Parts: sequence; structure tokens; C-alpha cells
Amino acid sequence: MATKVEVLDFIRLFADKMTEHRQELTDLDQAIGDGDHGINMSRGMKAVIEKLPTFEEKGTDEILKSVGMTLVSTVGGASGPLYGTAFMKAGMVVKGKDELSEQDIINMFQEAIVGIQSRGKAVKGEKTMLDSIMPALDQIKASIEAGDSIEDAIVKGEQAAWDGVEFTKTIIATKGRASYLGERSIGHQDPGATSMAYLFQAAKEIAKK
Amino acid sequence: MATKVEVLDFIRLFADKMTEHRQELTDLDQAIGDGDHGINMSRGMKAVIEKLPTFEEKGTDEILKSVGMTLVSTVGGASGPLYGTAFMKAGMVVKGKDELSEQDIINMFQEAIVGIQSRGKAVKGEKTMLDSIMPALDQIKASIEAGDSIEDAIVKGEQAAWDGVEFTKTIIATKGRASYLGERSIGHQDPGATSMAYLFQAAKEIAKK
Amino acid sequence: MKKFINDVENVENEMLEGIVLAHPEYVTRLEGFDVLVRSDKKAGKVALVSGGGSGHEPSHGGFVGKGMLDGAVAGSVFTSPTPDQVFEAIKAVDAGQGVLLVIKNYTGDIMNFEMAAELAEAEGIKVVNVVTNDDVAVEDSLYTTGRRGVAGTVFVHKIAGAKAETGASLDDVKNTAEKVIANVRTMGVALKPCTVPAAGKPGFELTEEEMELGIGIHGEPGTERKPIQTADEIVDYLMERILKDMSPETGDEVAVMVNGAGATPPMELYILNRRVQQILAEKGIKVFKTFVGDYMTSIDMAGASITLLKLDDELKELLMAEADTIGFKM
Amino acid sequence: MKKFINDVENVENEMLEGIVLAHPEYVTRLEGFDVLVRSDKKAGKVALVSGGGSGHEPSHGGFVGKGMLDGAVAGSVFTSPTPDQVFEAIKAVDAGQGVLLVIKNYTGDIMNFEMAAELAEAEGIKVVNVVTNDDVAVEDSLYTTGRRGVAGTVFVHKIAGAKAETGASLDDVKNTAEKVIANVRTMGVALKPCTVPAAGKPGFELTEEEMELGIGIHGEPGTERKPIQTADEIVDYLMERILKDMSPETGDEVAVMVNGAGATPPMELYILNRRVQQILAEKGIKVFKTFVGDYMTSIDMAGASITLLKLDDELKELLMAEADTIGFKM
Ligand SMILES: Nc1ncnc2c1ncn2[C@@H]1O[C@H](COP(=O)(O)OP(=O)(O)O)[C@@H](O)[C@H]1O
Ligand SMILES: Nc1ncnc2c1ncn2[C@@H]1O[C@H](COP(=O)(O)OP(=O)(O)O)[C@@H](O)[C@H]1O
Ligand SMILES: [Mg+2]
Ligand SMILES: [Mg+2]
Ligand SMILES: [Mg+2]
Ligand SMILES: [Mg+2]
Repeated sequence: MATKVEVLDFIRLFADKMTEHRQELTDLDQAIGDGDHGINMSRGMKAVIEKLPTFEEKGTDEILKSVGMTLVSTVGGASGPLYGTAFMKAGMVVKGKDELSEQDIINMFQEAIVGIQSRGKAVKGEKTMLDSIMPALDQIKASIEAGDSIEDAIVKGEQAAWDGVEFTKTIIATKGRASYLGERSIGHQDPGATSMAYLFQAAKEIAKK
Repeated sequence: MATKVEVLDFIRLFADKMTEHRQELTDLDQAIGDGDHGINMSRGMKAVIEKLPTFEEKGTDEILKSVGMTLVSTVGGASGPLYGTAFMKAGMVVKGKDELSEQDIINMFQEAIVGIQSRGKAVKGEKTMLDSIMPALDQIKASIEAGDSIEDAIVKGEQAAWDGVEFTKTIIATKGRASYLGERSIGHQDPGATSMAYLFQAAKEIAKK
Repeated sequence: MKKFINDVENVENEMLEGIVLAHPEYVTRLEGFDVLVRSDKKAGKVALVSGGGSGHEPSHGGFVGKGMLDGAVAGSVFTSPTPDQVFEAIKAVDAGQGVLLVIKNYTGDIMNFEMAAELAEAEGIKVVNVVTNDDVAVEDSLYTTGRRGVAGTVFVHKIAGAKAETGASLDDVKNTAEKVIANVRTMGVALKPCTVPAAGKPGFELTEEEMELGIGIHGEPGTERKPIQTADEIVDYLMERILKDMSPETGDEVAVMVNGAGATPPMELYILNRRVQQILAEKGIKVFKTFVGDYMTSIDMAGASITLLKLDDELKELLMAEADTIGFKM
Repeated sequence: MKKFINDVENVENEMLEGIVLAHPEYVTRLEGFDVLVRSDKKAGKVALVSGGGSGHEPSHGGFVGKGMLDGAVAGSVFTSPTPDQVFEAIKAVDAGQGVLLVIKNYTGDIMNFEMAAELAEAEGIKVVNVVTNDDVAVEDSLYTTGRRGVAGTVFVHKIAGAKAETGASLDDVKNTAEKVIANVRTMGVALKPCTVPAAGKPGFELTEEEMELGIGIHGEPGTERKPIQTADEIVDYLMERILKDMSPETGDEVAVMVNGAGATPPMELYILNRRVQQILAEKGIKVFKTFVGDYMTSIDMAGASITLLKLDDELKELLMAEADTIGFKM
């Protein structure tokens, strides 16, 4: 179960994490990309926080859509359309709802993945943000099925996201900017998968409160 | 007394010194100029050595003039016209002579100075090559008047040239590229005065043989 | 990081202000947007819009004007612009004949420009796009995102822009652009990395003895690191890669671009060009026209790229057609 | 030292070869000399010759062509060319109407060009010269060699070149050049020094926190070293010095040149320009035309200079007159 207040807290916490890890994400992107992922994400989430007062009174679905649209129009690069679409799609699937059920939360992540894949045309294993969001959602679904609470499921989901981040170190990038490096991308951790794992970290910290 | 062979030896030795001290002269010029004096002088004297076979059979006056013309057409910068004119003028004042008397030697340096001054419009104390050639010649003249041999006079002349080089550290440059530095040129040794002192060093080493 | 800047957060905006203040006769900024459009908007022709991250100047704003682009969209440094900005550019330049988007092949650029195109189409504007991918350093295969678009994109701006200026239809302009894309090849090398202002430190490190081959235009590491070589050896290597991919035949005519990455002085570009021309002469390939200078930079990178464009009569004529922009005049 | 070069002894020559191979339609090299002349030598007009050390590209060969220079002489890097080279240029371009030498005020340049003029006069060629000295960093007094000639020289090439193209007499072209010289002022700043290839190491050292003000164009140290400031603060300082010397009045019209030293990307030049234009607007000085780019470089120095030229009607017309050269097209 998640309330609107929790969703807002999650957004604020994710924004804090993007500011806090700005340099780390940028350093990761310097190794295999163009060194702007932390800059991009923190710019985007800063804009979200600035605009939040204009839409925080609305429903959860509208809030998520507004976050997505703000990201699309302030981030640019690859992560702007991808994170933006993810939030917009997540908002669309909970249309009209204020309280979110376990199933709503699963549906949101599911739709976020669909959005990322329809924009980016990538699959799991290409060294992208999909490599943390997809195993995370799989884990959450499996936990719930095994009878865990949503809170525990999210805790385990975050762990799966970080495992996915670790996994990105072992594979060649075949999508995004890192793909130009070919073999040289092996050994490096994907910045987008990392920021996505922080998203689950934020979700976990809110869930555990 | 100086023979044509000695003059040729002196030219070769001066060329060696310019190659040997190329870096030192360049470093001096980097501090207060544009860092090319050693490059310029070694390029010029290298060209002289290459062309020497084409004029070493001629008279001493012609040899000196050819050295000057070669410097003018290969050095460029400030030192090209100045050293070039100095050698050309020195050649002109010993026209038709093969053996050079004490007075010839004095006249040559005198004419070299006139040449440098007519081209460069500088006087002593402006932190230029004049600050080593002028005291050197004054010392040579004084020594000869005091009864020294030309060899001893040149030994003392070289010393005066180096004293002049030391003196350039204490003054502001008001001619040449170093003058743009104003006060900041104080404390630095003038590259052109230094290369000129090496010219006297070469003359001394030949004289003492 | 030593740069003439005021505030890392504001370089893109202050740069755009500086461009417009310098060249009001060429470009006008859409108020509230990071979009430059022709000061003399021309009606009755297909409009061209390009753009990308900032830091590639004179690309893209420097190529806005007669015979080239109608609008250029500037993102943050090395970050493709957002869809709303591109959408604004499209609306501003459309003169009813449709708009061609010239996109460099990067995931981010493609996604953002395509989202903009969707917005524009929803408003009834005809939008088509071409994607440049001239970089032979990157292998083009089903399993990658394909080649990057780099300096060769400038030839697309020039030639498609000239085509549009003739009054050609959107389809024809697009076809001409595609022809350029099919015939243009580039490869680049860096001696020193560049520094994104907001990052504050170079994108990669090279020792005094190393160079980075197969670089893109965003300060990313290249495909290969090697001990530094002479200018001629470097050109030999780049040209071999380009020519292998292009496989021109004796008698073919090409345009050459020796492009500087931002901190490479003309002296070095001309020394590179010397060897490029020697190689082409040896191979019996005729050089129709050569461009040497900074066209598609990577902020302050010391590096260069070589571009060859195989020409036919149409491309030759359009390449030589009048262009009057800040960064490209013919 | 990391550069695209083959052999430090041969950079000047290989660069000239690269220029001619790139732009045969603009420049031709006098065989055996480091002299570039117009490929379309024009008869019936006064000819202009300039030059200096190499390393200032596109100066000077890049300004050879219609409406600017007829010949450019290239010395070794930062070393003024020798008299025989200049003499050869004079002979090649003289069309019977006389030759104007545009000399930058450096001891070496003046001596070498004057010796060349003496040689030319001995052969009956009418030669006059002007000496540019636009650098306000250096005090002009009886006790110095006077101000240096720096980027403002490019305006002399442009405007005196346009005057010559009108068919004006040698005296008139000279007078116009003198008018430009009387009205043009420049000051420069460096963030990073440059490296003369043959020297192999930078001309001076700056820490990450220092900048050098009042630099010339030969990598010499400047007149002052200061902690690095923002772009706006730097421009404020340079403009104060320039305006103080120039003392323009409200309503005066100027041309602006924000010149890059070789390794400064357009992004930074435009950020500098932004502040230049703001200051001029505040003072009520009208900007007639602005030039931003690399016009008079110092090899690979990261730095810039600001030039203002006070205009009257004649200068305005000549500034806007057609020019078609490698590095300057109007
Ligand atoms: N096609 C794609 N699908 C999913 N994620 C992608 C794709 N392309 C790139 N990414 C993600 O985006 C991240 C890079 O984002 P960012 O650096 O902000 O954008 P850019 O690559 O345009 O500079 C990568 O680390 C990767 O996780
Ligand atoms: N007007 C002058 N008269 C005499 N010597 C001069 C004059 N100007 C410069 N010099 C000498 O020339 C030297 C510099 O020579 P060089 O570095 O080869 O030429 P440039 O200054 O053109 O780079 C100075 O150190 C100084 O001794
Ligand atoms: Mg990135
Ligand atoms: Mg010097
Ligand atoms: Mg990016
Ligand atoms: Mg010099």
C-alpha cells in the first residue's frame, strides 16, 4: 500500500539521491559515456522539485505524469526521454487512484519498463537501466507471490537492482553511448542502471519508514 | 694578428657554441621574450656552416660578408638582421685584407656595433646584445692601449662581455621583445647579450690556441 | 578546469546570448528557448532543423542562414536538447512546405527529436528526418546502435540546405540528404580530452605519450588507445579506415573536411591535410573541394577528424551553391 | 608537447604545403619560398604584403585573396621572416602601382621588412609601409619600442585591402591603413601558454589558478599575472583598459573582434563577446559589426583578445566590402 504522501516523499528522496550521487553518476558516465548522467539526472530532479508545488495537490497519477513531463523537458540526452516516459507511463496506469495497492505498484514498474523499451528499443543484457529495473521488478513480483509484504518485496527488489548494476560490469554495452566503446565497456558499471538502483533505494527507504 | 684560417675557425667554433647553448639561449628567451633565440641562432649558424664550402676560398672580408648575408636570410627575428648586419659591416671594414691587424680587429667590432645600432636604434643599457659587445670592445681597446697583446685583450674582452651579461639582469628592457614586460624583465638575463658573449668566448678560444 | 566562463550552470545560455549579440544579422533566438532561427526567415521552402548538445560550435547555430539550416536547437553541453525545444524550432521555421530534421545518430538525439516530431505532427506539421552516421570507427551491426553521426553532418547541412533553397520538395530534400549520408565517412583522433564545464574535469585521461583513436564528438573515450605517432602516420591510419569503408575508385571525386576538435590550431590541421591530399593523389582520387577548420568541435578537445564525401554532379553543384551563415560561407 | 606534426624542423613548410593543397583556388606558393600569393593575381591595383612568424594562422596566408592581401610571408614559428623572402613577395605581387607592407610593430619584423623594402626600392619598386600597434597592454613611450601590433592588424588587412581593390593610389591606401591603425585598440589574456614546436615546452607556466594579462601574440609572458577571474570580470578589465585608451564618445560606432588564441573554443569566445556587447550598450557605443573567432592566433594558446575599431563612413564601407579569402569572407 502506498499513499500519495509516500509517493511525494519518494519523489523528494529520489531527487535528493540524484543530487547526492551527482558526481558518482557523472564519473561512471565519464568512463564509458560522455560524463553527464549525474548532471542530467540532478538537473531534471531539481526541476521536478521546483515545479512540485504546482502539481502536488493533484492525484497521484497526475503527479507522476507531471514528474515525467518535467524530466522529458529538462533532462535531454538518453535518460530524459527514458526516465520521463517511465514516470509518465507509471502515472497513466494508476489513473484516478490515490492510494496504490501492491498490484498498482507492480503495474507501475511494469509500465515503466514498457515505456523505456518502446522508446529505447533495448532488451535486458545490453548494459542499460533495464538491467537494474527489470530484475528488480522480477524480484518484487516473486516476493509478493511468495507471500512477502510489499515493504519486504521492495527491500529485496532494491537488492536485485544492485545485483543488476554489478552484472552490468561484466557485459558489453550494445545500446546507448557506451556501445561505441565495444569491448572496452566491459568492467565498467552502467550509470543509468546505477541511477535506477538509487530509485529503488529511495522506494525502499520510504517503504521501510 | 688573425689569419684567414683563424677567422674560419672562429666561425666554426661560434657555430658549435650556438648549437651547444641552443637550449640555454632559448630558455633565457622564454623568460622575457618568445623563446626562440637559441633556435634562431643555431639555425642561422648551421646554415653558415653548410654554405661555408661555397665561400671559404674567398678573402676574409668576403667570408665575413657571406656569413652576414647567410644570417640575414636564414635567422629572421631581431637577431637575424642584427647579427647579419654586424658580420657584413665587419667584413666591409677589412675590405681586401687577408691578415687582420690588431687595429683591424678593433675596427671590425666597432663597425659591427655601428651596424647593430643603425639597424636596431638601441643604445647601451637597454638590455640587448649591445650590453655585451660594447663593454667588450671598450675593454679590448683599453687593454691594447695599456700594452696588452691582442690575445690578452680578447681574454679580458670576453670577461667584460660576461660582466655585461650579468649587468643585463639588473636593468629594464626598453628595446626588443623583452621591453613589453616592463618591470618584469628585471632579474632576467638578456639572451642576445648572452649569445654575443659566446661569440667573444669563441674568439678567445681561437686567440689562445 | 580553466575556461572563460562565469557559471557552469549558465554556459549554454550565455553562449547563445553571445552568438545573437555578435550576429543579429544571421540569427535570432526564440524567446524563452535555446533555439536559433534565421533572422531572414525564408518562406516557400522546406525548412531544415538540426541541433544537439552544446559544445560543438559552430555546429549548429553557426550554420543557420541562407543555404543551410533554418533552425538550430542547443541542448546542455553534450546533451541532446529536449523535445519541447525541438518542437518550438519546428513550429518557428515551418513555412508550410514541411521540415527536415537532421539528427546525428545518438540514442538521446533520436529519442528527443522523434518525440518532437510526434508533437509537431499532432499539430499538422509535416516532419521527416534523416539520421547521420558517418563515423567509421564504430562498427555498424544489428547488435549495436549503429555508427555515430559526427563531422560529416556538416556536409548534410550544407548540401540538403542548398537543395531546400532551390525550392525542392520535402521528399527531394530528404533524398538528397540521404545521398550525402550514404556517401560520407569520417574518423577522428584526440591528443587531449575535453572538459565539460559542469563536470569540471576531463572526460578521460591521456598521458603525454598517448592518443585516443576513434573518438566521437562528445568527449567519450574512443575505440582504441595508442602511443602517439607522427601526423603522417595518424593520417595514414585514419585514411586507411575511411577508404576501406568507402572503397572509392580511381577517378572518383571527393570533398575533404579536416575538422578541428576545438583546441587544435590551424597549423596542425593543415599538416594533417597535407598528408590526406598526398594519399588521395596517390590513389587517383580527385579532390573537388577542401575544408580545413573547426566545424564540429568537442569543446576544448585537442583532436581532429577527417571526412571524405564522394560526390556526383548534383552534390558538387549543391556543395558549391551559395551559403551565408556565421560559420560557413560559400 | 602533443601536436599533430611530423618533424619540428619542418612544421612551417609542411603547413604551407597543407594550405596550398587545401585551397589552390585561393593561394599559390612562390616556388622555393615561404610566400603565398593570390592565385588570381590582380593587375592594376596597389598590392598589399604582410607576414610575420608562423603560428598566427589564419594570419597571414589565410587573408590572401580578393579584397585583402596579395602576398603573405611566413617566417619560422614566431620569428619574423627574412628580408629575401619578403623581397620575393614584393616582386611577385607588384603590379606597377606600388606595394604597401603591413608590419606589426616588433623589432624583428620592422628590421626584416625594411631591409626587404630597401632591396625592392633598389630594383625600382615603389614600397611604403605601415606599422600596426594596437596593443594597449604595452605603454607607448619614447623609452620603449612602442606598442605591439596584434589582432587589430586583421582590420588593417581587411580595410586597406578593400581600399586597394577600389583602385586607389599607394598613398591613399596607406592613408586608409594609417586611419585604421589610429583607431584600433586591442588587449589580450591567456589562460594557458602555447608551445613553440621547436622549443618543445610552453613559453611560460601558469598554475590552474592563474591567468596572464596583457599578452602578445608570440607566447611571451604578459604584463601582469593575476588569479583567474570570471569571463565577465576579465572582459570588464580588458574593456576598461581599451576604452580608457580609445576614449570613444556616446554615439560612436565600432567594429568588435573577439579573437581566439588558437585553443579557445567558440563557446568561450561567445561568452566573452556577450559581456563586451553589454558594456558597449551601457556606454551608448553602437556596434556596427562583430567578428568572433580565430583570426590572429598564438599556435595552441588558450586565450583571447578583444579589439575595438572606431569607424567612420569610409571605414564602414570598406569593412563591409567584398572579401574572399580562406579565413575571411564578406
Ligand atoms: N536504448 C536505451 N535503452 C535503455 N536505456 C538506455 C538506452 N540508451 C542509454 N540508456 C541509458 O542511459 C544512460 C545514459 O544516460 P545519459 O548519460 O543521461 O544520456 P546520454 O547517453 O545521452 O549522455 C545509460 O547509462 C543507459 O543506462
Ligand atoms: N633594437 C635592438 N638592438 C639591439 N639588440 C636587440 C634589439 N632588439 C632585440 N635585440 C636583441 O635580440 C635578442 C632577441 O633575439 P631573438 O630572440 O632571436 O629575436 P626575436 O626577439 O625577434 O624573437 C634580444 O635578447 C636582444 O639582445
Ligand atoms: Mg551521458
Ligand atoms: Mg626571441
Ligand atoms: Mg549526454
Ligand atoms: Mg622571435
